[in-house]
Amino acid sequence: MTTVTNMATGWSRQDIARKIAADIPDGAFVNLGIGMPESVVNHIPQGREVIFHTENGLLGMGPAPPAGEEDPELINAGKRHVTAITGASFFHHADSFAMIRGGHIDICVLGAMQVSQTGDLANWSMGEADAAPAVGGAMDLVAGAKQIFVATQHCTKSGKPKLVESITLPATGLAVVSRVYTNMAILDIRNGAFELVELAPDVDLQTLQDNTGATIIVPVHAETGKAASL
Amino acid sequence: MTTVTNMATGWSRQDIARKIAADIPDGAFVNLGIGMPESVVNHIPQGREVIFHTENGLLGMGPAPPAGEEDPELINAGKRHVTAITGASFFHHADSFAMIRGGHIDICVLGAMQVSQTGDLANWSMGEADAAPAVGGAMDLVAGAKQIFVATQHCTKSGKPKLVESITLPATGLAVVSRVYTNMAILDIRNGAFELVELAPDVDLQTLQDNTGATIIVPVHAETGKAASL
Amino acid sequence: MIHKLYDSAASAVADIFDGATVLIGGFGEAGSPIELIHALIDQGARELTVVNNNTGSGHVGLAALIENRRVAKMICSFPRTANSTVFPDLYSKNKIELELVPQGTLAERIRAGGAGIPAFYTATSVGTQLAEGKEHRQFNGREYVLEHGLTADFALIKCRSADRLGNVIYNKTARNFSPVMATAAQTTIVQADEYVPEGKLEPEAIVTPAIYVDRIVAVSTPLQESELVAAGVQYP
Amino acid sequence: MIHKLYDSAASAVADIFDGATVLIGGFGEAGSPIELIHALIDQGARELTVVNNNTGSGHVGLAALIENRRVAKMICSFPRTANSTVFPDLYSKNKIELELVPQGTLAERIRAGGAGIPAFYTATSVGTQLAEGKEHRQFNGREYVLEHGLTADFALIKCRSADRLGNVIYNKTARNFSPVMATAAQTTIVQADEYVPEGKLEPEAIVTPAIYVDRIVAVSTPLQESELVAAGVQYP
Repeated sequence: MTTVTNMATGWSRQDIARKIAADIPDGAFVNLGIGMPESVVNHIPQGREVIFHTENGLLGMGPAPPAGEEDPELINAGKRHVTAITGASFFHHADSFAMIRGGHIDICVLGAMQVSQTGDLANWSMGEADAAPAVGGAMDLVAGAKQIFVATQHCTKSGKPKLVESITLPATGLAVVSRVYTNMAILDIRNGAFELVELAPDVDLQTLQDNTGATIIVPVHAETGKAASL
Repeated sequence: MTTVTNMATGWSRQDIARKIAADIPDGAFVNLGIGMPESVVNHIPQGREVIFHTENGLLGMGPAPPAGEEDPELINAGKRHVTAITGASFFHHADSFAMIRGGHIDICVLGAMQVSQTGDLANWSMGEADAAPAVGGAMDLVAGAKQIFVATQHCTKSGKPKLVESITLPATGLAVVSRVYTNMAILDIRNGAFELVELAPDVDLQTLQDNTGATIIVPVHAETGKAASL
Repeated sequence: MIHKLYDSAASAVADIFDGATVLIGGFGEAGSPIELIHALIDQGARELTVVNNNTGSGHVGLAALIENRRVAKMICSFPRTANSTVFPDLYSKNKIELELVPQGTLAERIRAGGAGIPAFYTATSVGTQLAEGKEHRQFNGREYVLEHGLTADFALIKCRSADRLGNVIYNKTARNFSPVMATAAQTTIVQADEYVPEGKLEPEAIVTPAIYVDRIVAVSTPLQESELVAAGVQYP
Repeated sequence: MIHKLYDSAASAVADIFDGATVLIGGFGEAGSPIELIHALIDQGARELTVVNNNTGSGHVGLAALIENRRVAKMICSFPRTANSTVFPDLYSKNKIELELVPQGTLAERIRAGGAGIPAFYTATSVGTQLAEGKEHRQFNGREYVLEHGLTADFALIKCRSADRLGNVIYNKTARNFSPVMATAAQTTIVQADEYVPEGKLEPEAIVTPAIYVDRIVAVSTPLQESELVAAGVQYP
């Protein structure tokens, strides 16, 4: 953990969104968290049909409307203006979270402050005593969606690892994350460890390990690009 | 309890329905049980607007359709063909029973096998061991509606009292009935006793008491018609 | 591309297995998916647990499924209705199991199952035989019983219209249990009076969103149970 | 004759009392009944407990109700949104109470309150600070927490159309919490973009049936919160 790596290292935010989108199967029902996950909607491969759910009561969320066509009563969970695709449906909040809590959402992509090697997620509170805490739907999503993907920069703005042995910030849920997409790598949470799936092209394993607060397992099949040797 | 009274004694079924209808206030939301209660719908006084709920998913149930205009997908809880009034709404079973369980139905009118002086109701099972028991929505209705009215013949077909000190048949609910309408009288359940509200014109108090399995209280304000003295 | 349309009721129910729990929509004949039930009879799965408000009528549909001895257990609120003799006969001979559930509790248990709620408290049935053996608890001085969410392997449902994505609307009181059942099954199979392209159904008026529907069979002129019963039809 | 139409927002909210619990619909500005909230500010009731997903924006609507010190306690899932400074400031000074509830648990607690369910179990928040002190219980090997139904004295709701009987439909994602809130209040007060005769709304598409609505106020061109915030408006 000696090298502080520039946040620009490896994949861009759009690259990460593209990597996530590529892993979402045809016909999946997907919820996208606020922030980096939101851009996944723009990268679904041609010919693949993915239906986006937003927890404020819309199944079949489409992209942002053209400027001037915003409808203040058609927004997503991040309160941004969106559109509804042909075949969309509207429903109330209890029905919307019944979809989530009942295990009907195939994949939810969330941002993270910290992820542990056992899949614990912290993404709702910095633990500051006097700031009003805010949780939104994150705890419902991690408890209910079939699979939780995390999309995040590999390190904090000050260069600290977000992927750690144990989270130190307040938990959103325990053992809930199955895969993490960062600017440096894609990692599965498996058997209580971060297991490398794919390394960003200009990142080597040592740099990845140095910027991670837990030991990374490298299975033989991992796509480690040009700089595979640790 | 010496006199066995003919079931034709006192009010007719239509008289009973009319008496109940007269007690339903303007604007009330009302659920009618299967059997005698169903005819209440035909006796709402002119100018009074009462909205009928049927637990299979319709608020704004209207009367039976003319012959030949029955719709097999528009029925009531008794599976009889009905109509929908202007301003009706359809919803699913869980939403329908949320209306009931949540205390939103003002009055529910049910039939009875037995009613106790403390308001216990038995109307779902004769307690026979080999017959398949059937409960329907009765237990939900007695637990949820704001007020339970009972509409019943005063005695069973064999002349036994249905109004008793304690029910001997399996309970539908305990302390749930507030008022009983029979061919012989209207009685409130109050302070653990049947309290006379109105006596049918050709029934005297002694006959009423003889056909009732519990002591009847006669308050000074009761409408006891011509034969008021006990 | 999402494609949920099956070419026949037979292919849509082909993988229902022996011992499966099957939610069947309908309140009496209103909303009963009779073509799917008949396909299930043809298919032959046995030892089923079936959840429906009733037990069918005459010798067609659900009553025929029971009569053909495919059902080990019924979970329902009212197993005796007009022209229903099949279930009562088997029950009196101790040849079929019954779990009797108050109608509203049944609907709410299915809704809870679909919504990821393992258990909830209700005042319904307190003080009755149907609450015996159940956990009781007071909230704000009133007594309640604990009831458990109900989920299933399959749901068989009839609707008015289904679109390509799986959005569904119903017809009048034929809606009844079907929307909650659609949420509570691993695999929800819908027979639709009409199959329509997406966009045909008003987004504000969709009752069952596409996420809950796995398979669609178009049955444009469904059999009417009461007519079959009146005609004395016996299936198969 | 059923008549639920009030001639003004002021008359519709006149009896909201000090210390009342008030459910306020809306998710951000979408579905926020801003005219009813402003009437409530004018009316003057204090020490309110308010339930809303957020805490308002700028210095109008819910934020203005809070800024005018009418709210003793907020029950919500996300008290910090864009342009929301009023609540965070009061909170940091310990001048307002907060009950933070996960968004889905909040919606389900309100739905339970309206449906007569005093408590239910959910997996949401297990293993987190928000589950501390709550009853835990396992079902089928998974851990859940007990959550309680939430009811209120009043609900303030915005909708697209309301008919004379009180049937209501909403507009797109402005629906959000309003349908469940309408079920959970002693008195539900609706502001409608349009008031229509009964029969105008399609019976299959009504979202909130008439039984849940007590009072209607027609507000044909409601204020738009984001426009007021952008213009720096402060209410009153």
